[in-house]
Amino acid sequence: MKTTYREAMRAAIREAMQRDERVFLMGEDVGHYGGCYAVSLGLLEEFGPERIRDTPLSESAFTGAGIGAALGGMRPIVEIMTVNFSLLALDQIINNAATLRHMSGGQFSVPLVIRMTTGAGRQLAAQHSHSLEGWYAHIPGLRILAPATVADARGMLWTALQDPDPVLIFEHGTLYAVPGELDDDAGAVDIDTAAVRRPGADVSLITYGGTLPMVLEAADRLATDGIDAEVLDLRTLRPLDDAAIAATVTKTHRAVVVDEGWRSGSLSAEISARITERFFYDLDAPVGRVCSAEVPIPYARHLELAALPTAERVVAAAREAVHAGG
Amino acid sequence: MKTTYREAMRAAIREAMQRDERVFLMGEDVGHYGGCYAVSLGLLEEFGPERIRDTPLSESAFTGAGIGAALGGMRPIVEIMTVNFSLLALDQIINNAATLRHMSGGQFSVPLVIRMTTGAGRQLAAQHSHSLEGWYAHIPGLRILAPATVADARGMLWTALQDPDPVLIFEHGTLYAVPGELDDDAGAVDIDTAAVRRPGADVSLITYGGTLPMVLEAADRLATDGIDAEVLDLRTLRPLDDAAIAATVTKTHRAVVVDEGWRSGSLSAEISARITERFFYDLDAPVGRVCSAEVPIPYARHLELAALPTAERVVAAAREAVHAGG
Amino acid sequence: MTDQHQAHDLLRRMLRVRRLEETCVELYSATKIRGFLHVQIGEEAVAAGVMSALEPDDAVVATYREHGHALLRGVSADSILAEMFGKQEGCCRGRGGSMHLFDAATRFYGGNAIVAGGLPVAVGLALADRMQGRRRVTACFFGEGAVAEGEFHESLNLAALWQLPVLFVCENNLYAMGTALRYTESQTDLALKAAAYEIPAWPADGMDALAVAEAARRAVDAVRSGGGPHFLELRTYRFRAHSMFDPERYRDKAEVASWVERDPIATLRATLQAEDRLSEEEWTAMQQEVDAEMEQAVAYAEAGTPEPVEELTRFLYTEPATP
Amino acid sequence: MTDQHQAHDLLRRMLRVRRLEETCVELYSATKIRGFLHVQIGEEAVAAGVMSALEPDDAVVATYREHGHALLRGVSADSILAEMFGKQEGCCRGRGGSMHLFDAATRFYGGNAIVAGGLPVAVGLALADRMQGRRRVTACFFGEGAVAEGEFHESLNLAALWQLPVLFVCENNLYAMGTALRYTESQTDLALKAAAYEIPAWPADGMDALAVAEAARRAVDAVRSGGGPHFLELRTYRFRAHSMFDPERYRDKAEVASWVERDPIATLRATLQAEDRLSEEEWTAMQQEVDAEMEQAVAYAEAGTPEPVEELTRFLYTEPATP
Ligand SMILES: Cc1ncc(C[n+]2csc(CCOP(=O)(O)OP(=O)(O)O)c2C)c(N)n1
Ligand SMILES: Cc1ncc(C[n+]2csc(CCOP(=O)(O)OP(=O)(O)O)c2C)c(N)n1
Ligand SMILES: [Mg+2]
Ligand SMILES: [Mg+2]
Repeated sequence: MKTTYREAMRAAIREAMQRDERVFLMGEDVGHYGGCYAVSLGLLEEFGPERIRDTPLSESAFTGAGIGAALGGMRPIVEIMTVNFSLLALDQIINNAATLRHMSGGQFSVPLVIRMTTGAGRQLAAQHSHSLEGWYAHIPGLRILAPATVADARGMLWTALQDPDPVLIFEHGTLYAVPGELDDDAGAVDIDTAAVRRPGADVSLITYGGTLPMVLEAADRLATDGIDAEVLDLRTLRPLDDAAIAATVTKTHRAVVVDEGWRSGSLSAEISARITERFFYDLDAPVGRVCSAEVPIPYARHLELAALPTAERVVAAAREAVHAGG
Repeated sequence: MKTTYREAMRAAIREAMQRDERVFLMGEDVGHYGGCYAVSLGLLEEFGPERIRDTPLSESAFTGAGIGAALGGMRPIVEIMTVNFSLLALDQIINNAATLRHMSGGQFSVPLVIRMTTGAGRQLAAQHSHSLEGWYAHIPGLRILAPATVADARGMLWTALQDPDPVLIFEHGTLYAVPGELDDDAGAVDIDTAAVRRPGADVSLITYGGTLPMVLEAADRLATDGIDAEVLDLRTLRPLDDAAIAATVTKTHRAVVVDEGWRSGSLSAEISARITERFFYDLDAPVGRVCSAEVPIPYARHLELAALPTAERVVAAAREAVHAGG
Repeated sequence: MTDQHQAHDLLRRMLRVRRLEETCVELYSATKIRGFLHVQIGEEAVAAGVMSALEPDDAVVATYREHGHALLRGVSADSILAEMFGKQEGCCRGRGGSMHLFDAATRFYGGNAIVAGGLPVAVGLALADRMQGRRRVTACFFGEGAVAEGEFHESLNLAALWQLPVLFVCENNLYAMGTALRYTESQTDLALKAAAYEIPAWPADGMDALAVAEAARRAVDAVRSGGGPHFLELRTYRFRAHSMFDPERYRDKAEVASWVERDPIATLRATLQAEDRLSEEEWTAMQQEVDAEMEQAVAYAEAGTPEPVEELTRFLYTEPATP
Repeated sequence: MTDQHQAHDLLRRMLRVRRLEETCVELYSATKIRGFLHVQIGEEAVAAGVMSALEPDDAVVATYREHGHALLRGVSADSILAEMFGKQEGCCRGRGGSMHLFDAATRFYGGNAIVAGGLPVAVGLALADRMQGRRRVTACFFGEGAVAEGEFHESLNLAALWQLPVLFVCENNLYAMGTALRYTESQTDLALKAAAYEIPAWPADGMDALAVAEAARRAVDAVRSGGGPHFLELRTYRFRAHSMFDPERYRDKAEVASWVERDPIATLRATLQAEDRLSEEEWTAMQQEVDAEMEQAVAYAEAGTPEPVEELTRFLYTEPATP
């Protein structure tokens, strides 16, 4: 079946709503507008305003209400329109959603899913181009997902809803229109493991979410150059799949992490540090990083492109890793 | 002159208020209460309620008002009572304070200083024990300071106020009562460089803020063991003083980063990654990290201690680095 | 419940809170309890009156000044004190401490140390009840300081918009730490704030347990019968410092003394005695009973086991079910 | 300024905004402008009327729907369009785009794409004026959707508490993206919200430039003369979609048509013509003048230089002064 990431996401929500009465979707413009990115288009008509719930512009309150509803036995899907606005709900996420179980000595469960769009690349400028999923991956008590493929867009939500703890799903804005092939009976997928999207022997390109297509393109370019890159899609940013990272690094002995976050303090730093901690003596080159330039993302296309990771920069970093040391 | 970190901070605020009419302090309980941590005690009486301004519990509005006041020609010092509550003001900090200059093509300046208490160690439990300065160090457009000594508590503020861009000062809650010797004419200090607090040859212990006293203690313990540790106090978390990090690492060839943040995605990861990127071939051991356990910090003393970095764990990590490889 | 019965019950409730907190203060001075400790001594009529109006399957959300709320909701003094001792027997196994008491059995949802942080959660609990067709009420307590926070505004609007069964209980003790209400609100009549969201709101004397109980009963009935959120402003006063660190520079002794004259426990006791509805024997017995409860709780907490350090990371995520 | 003069001036202001934005839409369709583009076509009376009441050293804070505000504040169409073309000649050298126009010379502080994110900044600008004893006003524009955000509440309280010279201008166009006001506010009479902070507030017809100008003049005078913050609710309507991506499923064509009948430009023109205060020649001349301005601006923007990529990291921090 031909579909798109957007449609796959919508099919996942629809299926969850059909299978479990406790599931409902709430957020800004999810209903009458049809979803800022048209993910929930048509669902209001199908499920009604009680279960497809338009909220006021009150990120903190409706995210907190999602936490409360989860405590009260529902299975809410909270849509925060974009990661940029999630800052307004961060206190609820970190101090309630992520913390209640531990702080209460295991008494309370917060089976909440929060979805949000992330990333740059559409000339939306400084306040609408953040990639902050790396920040969220810092918070104990959360599970962080970054579906990069149509299959993951289709399959991660249901699994996330089965998790008794809060799960955040980051959907990169440039992916929604990406087409893909999906099995007719495609369904839930695991949310524990990373996936090798392209096997290779010479260097590991480790990435997730919005940058995966670009990294695969870089790998193709490297191949024409005789460099056989393995591409690892992390899929889950917290907890990281250390075993998969270990497998690829011990195979290639060289790694480049590609991450749209601002370089300093991005998730790429954590991955680099972990690899070096565990495989220092196995590495043939220092772990490379390709990240965003450390500026508010500018509007103008040429400036935005200059700020974001590109296939060219990935190719250059991979070459450097392969030719490093000796 | 004998003083404390708290008094040094107060002296710094007083001096700034005296020297520059545009300076004022605003935040919750800075006035009538005397400051949650008594930093501003007596200043209301000295400077009056216009310049020592108690605010409502409205972190976002008064931080944003600080940004506006800075745009309007004042030199505000905004006190956010603790880093935990700064999450409520994060949107203003990231999307306005840090961004306005760049986004406006250099037209606007935000000469704002934001001070806040950070860290754990006082049994304040999950919602009052965050160490999120590493997050703030991720944001381009900000300068992040972490005074760890009485001299820095005394001297960083004035320099920060001279900066035409926003500066955040993180004061660790366990430091306020720390006594220290201060020159009678102690004044402004630089906010660009890291400082070697203890020279050593065998291993570099890199830290900042609240953990500095503990790391110095660990270095003493290591000395009795015949390990000569150098202790680098970062002082400024953004931009990092790469030259100082380079100097110590190329001297000792071994580094352990000590950081009270949760390990995954903490500032320690960035420092580890940077060191490895630049000095991979100079390192005799992988960069070690001693951080907080990845749980909401628990209330009970023994559990809290188990969660935080301790001298014991620093000693163990330093030993491991020294004995690594061969 | 007869009037007399209810009055005795309220008196006993307040006394239990008072003694529990006096015990906490002593234990704090003896360094057996640490961290932040916020007592509500002087404000007991609020929790006593409101809790008396709730049913067992209602929910409660409170603040960091919540020992009394937890106790009167049904959490035992034993497990509250054990929690503050950092023991395994504590209601949160020592992880929460004074500011974070939780209890699933009594639907006591904390214990939140972020001012106004509990309001959105209360709205969500009520939303779940509405969506599942349950006639439960969620009572949400917060101080007047919380009224300035954006979350207050967002939460009241959401609750009113969706007509959710939340009872908002504003504990107006005139100060947020050291900042008086007049320094933080352009409009200090707080019931008017709620009215701006179309929420029925009224003040009551928070030093009079009977008045609080009556106001709460009316409000809870209205909420339970589908009347949407209601708001109570209970005017009260804390006799002690904000926390154990507060030197109380912001208010003078005379002000405190004038409120202490209206001590809710002494007032109710005096009323009942004047009306011959509380004998000296009954009062003595009540005190002894409560003292015994607290002594027993201290002993229990002392005797408890520290939560093992190996359990530090437990409960971060749900443990996989053992098959 | 005579009445006639003022009316012509308002008409010209609105026409300039209309033509600028029609030009933007065309350029967007031709893919010369990208990103999000939000036009205010239909709402021009708001910016025109309010700006006419401000003095040159007042400040303005607006939203992402701010082309008109920038233009009428005095930012040239040239530099606005150059900005949307991503050129160095743009008011932000191509970094901001449509949602982030800034101009220090006219004290135009943006251009904020976070709903309600500008309100605290406006409060701070006014605070600076108050503390420095300047009789300036800060006008802060926001949509009715912003009213639900916590920052709205916090900012109004702070401004009222400190009696700061802020004019809050709520552009009530009935929808926040696709969500109608009745789905987001329990109380839809927005002036009542402001009243809850003790802020004088009144509605005005946002489709009538003369009415807006008059309401704004009264409010600005009151603010400037020390009357503290004031609040205007201007009832208006956007004729076009929320942004270039909006399929407008949430409102029907008849509703839009009924508002288009009240087009603020057509209305004012018709009034003036009916009263013989605007000749056909004057109207034609005005149109030609505005068309020429916009044509010139497009040419200017097209001819501009893309901001060099080497400048990407410039302006992140202040450059050290060259000695
Ligand atoms: C968001 C936030 N800001 C600041 C604090 C610090 N703080 C703790 S209690 C308090 C005062 C709260 O006053 P109020 O809401 O009136 O409750 P009360 O303590 O009087 O019961 C403050 C400022 C906090 N816990 N959370
Ligand atoms: C905090 C935040 N949440 C969500 C959005 C996405 N968003 C952009 S405009 C908008 C609608 C705002 O409506 P309103 O305030 O009425 O202004 P209007 O667009 O009608 O002029 C939304 C939801 C945002 N920019 N900021
Ligand atoms: Mg209070
Ligand atoms: Mg609107």
